[in-house]
Amino acid sequence: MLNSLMSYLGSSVTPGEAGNQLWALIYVLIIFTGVSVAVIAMNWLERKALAHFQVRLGPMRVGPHGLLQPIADAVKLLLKEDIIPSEADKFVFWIAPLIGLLASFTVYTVVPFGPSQAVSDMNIGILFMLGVSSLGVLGIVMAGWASNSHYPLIGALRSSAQMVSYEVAMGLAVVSAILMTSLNQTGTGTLSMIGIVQAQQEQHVWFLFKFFPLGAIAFVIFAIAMVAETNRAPFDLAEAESELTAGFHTEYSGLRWSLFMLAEYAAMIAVSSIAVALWLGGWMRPFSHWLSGGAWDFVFSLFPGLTFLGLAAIAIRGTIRMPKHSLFRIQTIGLGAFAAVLSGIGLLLLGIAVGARAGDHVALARSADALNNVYWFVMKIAVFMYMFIWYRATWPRYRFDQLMSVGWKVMLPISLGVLIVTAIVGVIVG
Amino acid sequence: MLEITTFHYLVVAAALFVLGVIGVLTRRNVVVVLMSIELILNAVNLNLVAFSRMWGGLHGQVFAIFVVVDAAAEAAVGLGILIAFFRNKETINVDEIDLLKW
Amino acid sequence: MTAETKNATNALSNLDLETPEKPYLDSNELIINMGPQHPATHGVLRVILKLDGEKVLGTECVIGYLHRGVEKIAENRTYTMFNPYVDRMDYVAAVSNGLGYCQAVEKLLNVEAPPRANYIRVILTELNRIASHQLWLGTHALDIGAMTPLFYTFRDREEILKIFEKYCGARLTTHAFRIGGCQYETYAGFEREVKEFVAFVKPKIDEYEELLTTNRIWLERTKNVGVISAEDAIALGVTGPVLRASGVKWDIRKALPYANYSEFDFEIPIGENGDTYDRYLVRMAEMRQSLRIIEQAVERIPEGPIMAKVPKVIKPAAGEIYHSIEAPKGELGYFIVSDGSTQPYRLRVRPPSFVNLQALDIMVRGLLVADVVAVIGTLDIVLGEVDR
Amino acid sequence: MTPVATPFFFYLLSGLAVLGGVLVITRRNAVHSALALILTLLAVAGLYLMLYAPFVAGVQIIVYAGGIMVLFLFVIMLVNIERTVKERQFNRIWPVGLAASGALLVLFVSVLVKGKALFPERGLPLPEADNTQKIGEMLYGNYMFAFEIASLLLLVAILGAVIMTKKKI
Repeated sequence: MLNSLMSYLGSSVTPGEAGNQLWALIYVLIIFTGVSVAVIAMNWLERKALAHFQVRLGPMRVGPHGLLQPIADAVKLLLKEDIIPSEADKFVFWIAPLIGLLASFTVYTVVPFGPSQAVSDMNIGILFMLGVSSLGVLGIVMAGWASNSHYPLIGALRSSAQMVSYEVAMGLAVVSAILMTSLNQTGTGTLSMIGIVQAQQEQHVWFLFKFFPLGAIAFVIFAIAMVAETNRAPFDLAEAESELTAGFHTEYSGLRWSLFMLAEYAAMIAVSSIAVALWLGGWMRPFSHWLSGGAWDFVFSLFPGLTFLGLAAIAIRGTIRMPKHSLFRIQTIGLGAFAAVLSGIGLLLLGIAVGARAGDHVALARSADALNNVYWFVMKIAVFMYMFIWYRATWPRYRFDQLMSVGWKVMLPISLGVLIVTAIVGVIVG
Repeated sequence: MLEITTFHYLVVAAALFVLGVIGVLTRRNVVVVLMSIELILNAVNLNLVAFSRMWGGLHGQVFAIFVVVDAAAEAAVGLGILIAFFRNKETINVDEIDLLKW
Repeated sequence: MTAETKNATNALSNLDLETPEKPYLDSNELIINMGPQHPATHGVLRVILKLDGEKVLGTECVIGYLHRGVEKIAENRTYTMFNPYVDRMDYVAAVSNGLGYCQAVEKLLNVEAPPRANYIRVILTELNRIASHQLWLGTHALDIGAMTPLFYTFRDREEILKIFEKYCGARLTTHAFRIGGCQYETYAGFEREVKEFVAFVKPKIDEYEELLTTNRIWLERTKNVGVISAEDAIALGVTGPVLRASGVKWDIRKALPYANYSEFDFEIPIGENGDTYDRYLVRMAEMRQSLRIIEQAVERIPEGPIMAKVPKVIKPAAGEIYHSIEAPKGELGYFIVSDGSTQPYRLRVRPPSFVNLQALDIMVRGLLVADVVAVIGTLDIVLGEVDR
Repeated sequence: MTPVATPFFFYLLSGLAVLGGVLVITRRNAVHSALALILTLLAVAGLYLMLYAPFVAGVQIIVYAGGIMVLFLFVIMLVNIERTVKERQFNRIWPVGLAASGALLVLFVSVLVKGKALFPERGLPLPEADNTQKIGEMLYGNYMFAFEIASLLLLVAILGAVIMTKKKI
């Protein structure tokens, strides 16, 4: 058992490729729990960050600084009465959130958290990601239709038109990045997610900076289209609460509603991971080419541990500043324990990094590598997640015709132009 | 269990094809008829890909991609006709579409 | 009446939700009830929208969900007893309502409020105008999808409400004025606090503008949306910032000065196009002008009595009076008929929100659903005042 | 990549595909038909993957399930469907149609039975790793002309669809 587990640690391919079903299952479970936890954390972070943008405090009551608020929300949503409108199409109403959820979670099979940290490395990775994430729109359309009500229907129509339109610009931007992968000796590119990141590794450049500013333009196009694709502000017309009350999920409540939310946030993380893999060098650490060498590798490998220690420091500061009052005793203890757990994880990660540097144990070194890869990938996604919140706090909402004209008349021509110019430059340079 | 051969795929494709033909010939709803046509095209595609695998070439797959393109064009035009028709006669039943000009 | 205006009024009267506007059948014409329970109708307004896809073919407002019979209540209360009721009409600008009512009754009684009372009235009314505009800005921006300005404006509106609370003990429905002047003398440090507030809120208004005025999406959402021409606006009786944004320089504070507005130096901001963006700019400029008025009033506030000689039992002579003031939302008028008793024989309010709401239909025809929300926001209606 | 439980997946996927096909032609409600068709399309995409045609599978998902089916659902929502659900679902000549389809089925069965010997027992495994690259080379090499024609076809289809659905151009 242990041997079969350890045997994979030494290999350098994804478990799907190695045919290691046990590890594939473990990866699936890790990713599933990881994404769920990330969604919960994102929920808390969004409420807190948005609150601070808006000169308020956000959740403060459930747990220290509202840390347990997502759990309270989840319990509340699970216990809520599950209402299906009597005129709704029961089966479609029931299956719609599941389709959305399934689509946004299936995408993670090919997300490359590291050179071997993915469930499977598909030949058509990016195509698969775009295709499956575009299935999410089916869940929205079905939800809007099945509710048998006007607002959800309009929301569903808006959302499907919006997602189909922005997929075009998104796809063209992606193609221009894929084009860059073919600039090597063999002259053949790849659609595999891992292959794309490896191409950036070989060319010593993130595609964001490749053929500056072509890569950057394509990236910006993608970054805008992905906000539209996930129905987030300022493109959140499908659920614009001031116009359509809640859009396609107006009639949903309780668990089903929370499934929609889970799907939406999971989709946000998924599209961000596409952007990270295609333009931001995936799992590569920053300056991996300029600041290369064992010493620099070691310095950067300390980052995961230091991040957790930094979070622990914030938590400890919060613990110290808690009011000294008997009412706050439990909260203080809770926050202290949270700080202890964070610093424990931080120390463990630091230990692994140092141990991998000092000793020459293969499994330890491999896991330190894996930790670093996953860490940088997740940190880059986190930047996008913060941007999503930032957009929401800053911008008004587009109107539907403006959204469409931006998509078709601005983004599509630009992405097409970038694609053509990239191809020309690629032919000249490569 | 049995080894899966090209023959098995052909049986599935034949079944889908016949289902599609039944849909086209018997249903009244134009939308369902168009969907049945998609079924037929899928059956054909499955055949093409299966044969491509059998002969070890990629021509069948390339042809399947062209069929998908054709299906997209057909769906767009077909549904466009359907909407234009619905606006004029407010029906989407095939057997009520019996005038060449209206 | 110009031809254009005639068309507009015809369009208003011809709205029939049953017959389609076009001869052929349309595949996606649908009728939607927006409200009375809707996040963006500012209370309990119900708008029946006839849509072609998302395009608005026609609207019909259904009002009365908040009807409390304020005018009827007035017939059964003495003049003094009715005074607090007016606060419940436009509850975000309660001070203005009270000013209009008190002055109308004073006019009926032939009483003049003393100068110090007038200054206090002007300061509080202008503060209230700022508060009302801040609330409008926050909710309007929220309707268009910008969440954050709401919290900024509410944060700053809080300072105004604190001044109200310190002055008369109430924050929202203040009942600040009495017939003949003011009930309360200003509290110690009133002038200082008002001055501090003016200094505090000036950069804040710049802050709101920073978020919105040059924001690309804001411009796209508000420019050329809900356009109303000056002729249409006058024909419909629209007043206040909505009228001024169409380019008509009509402000009762200047046109028919009441209280002591003629003593102050301020300008009437006007717009050009009569679109949502101009209305936004006009209201932002109005906030600054209000600050100017407050600054001057606080500087010059005289000493003296705050209450004129008013009989204990108010019994105006038989007659009728119409008095209007410039409320934050437009012309707020009170028409009072007295039969010589202690209670009004008839009291009629001319609420600016109610009249402005009539312009909704011609402003949103041909626009999209999202614009309906924006236009309802820009009209700055309060349903308490529409329904009374 | 070693295939996992191939016969099981084959029977599962083809069963789903045929089930979806049956549901497509039998459901009263067109939305349910569309859902069944999506099931069929996804199952067929799975079959493509089993046939080592990942690119075709990807195209199937992205174009069919993500694009065409959304278009179908869109149109179903635009045309008022409530009345058609209550109407007769099959046209008057349905026995003829069924008979013709039955004849076609008999033809297929006879061809399959007679021609079974033609097919080798096992398919030749294709190199999967560069499937996409090979297809790309073929599309822009051998099939260049066909590819351009296809793009022209799509352009014409777009124009046609726009002209027919737009009320006023």
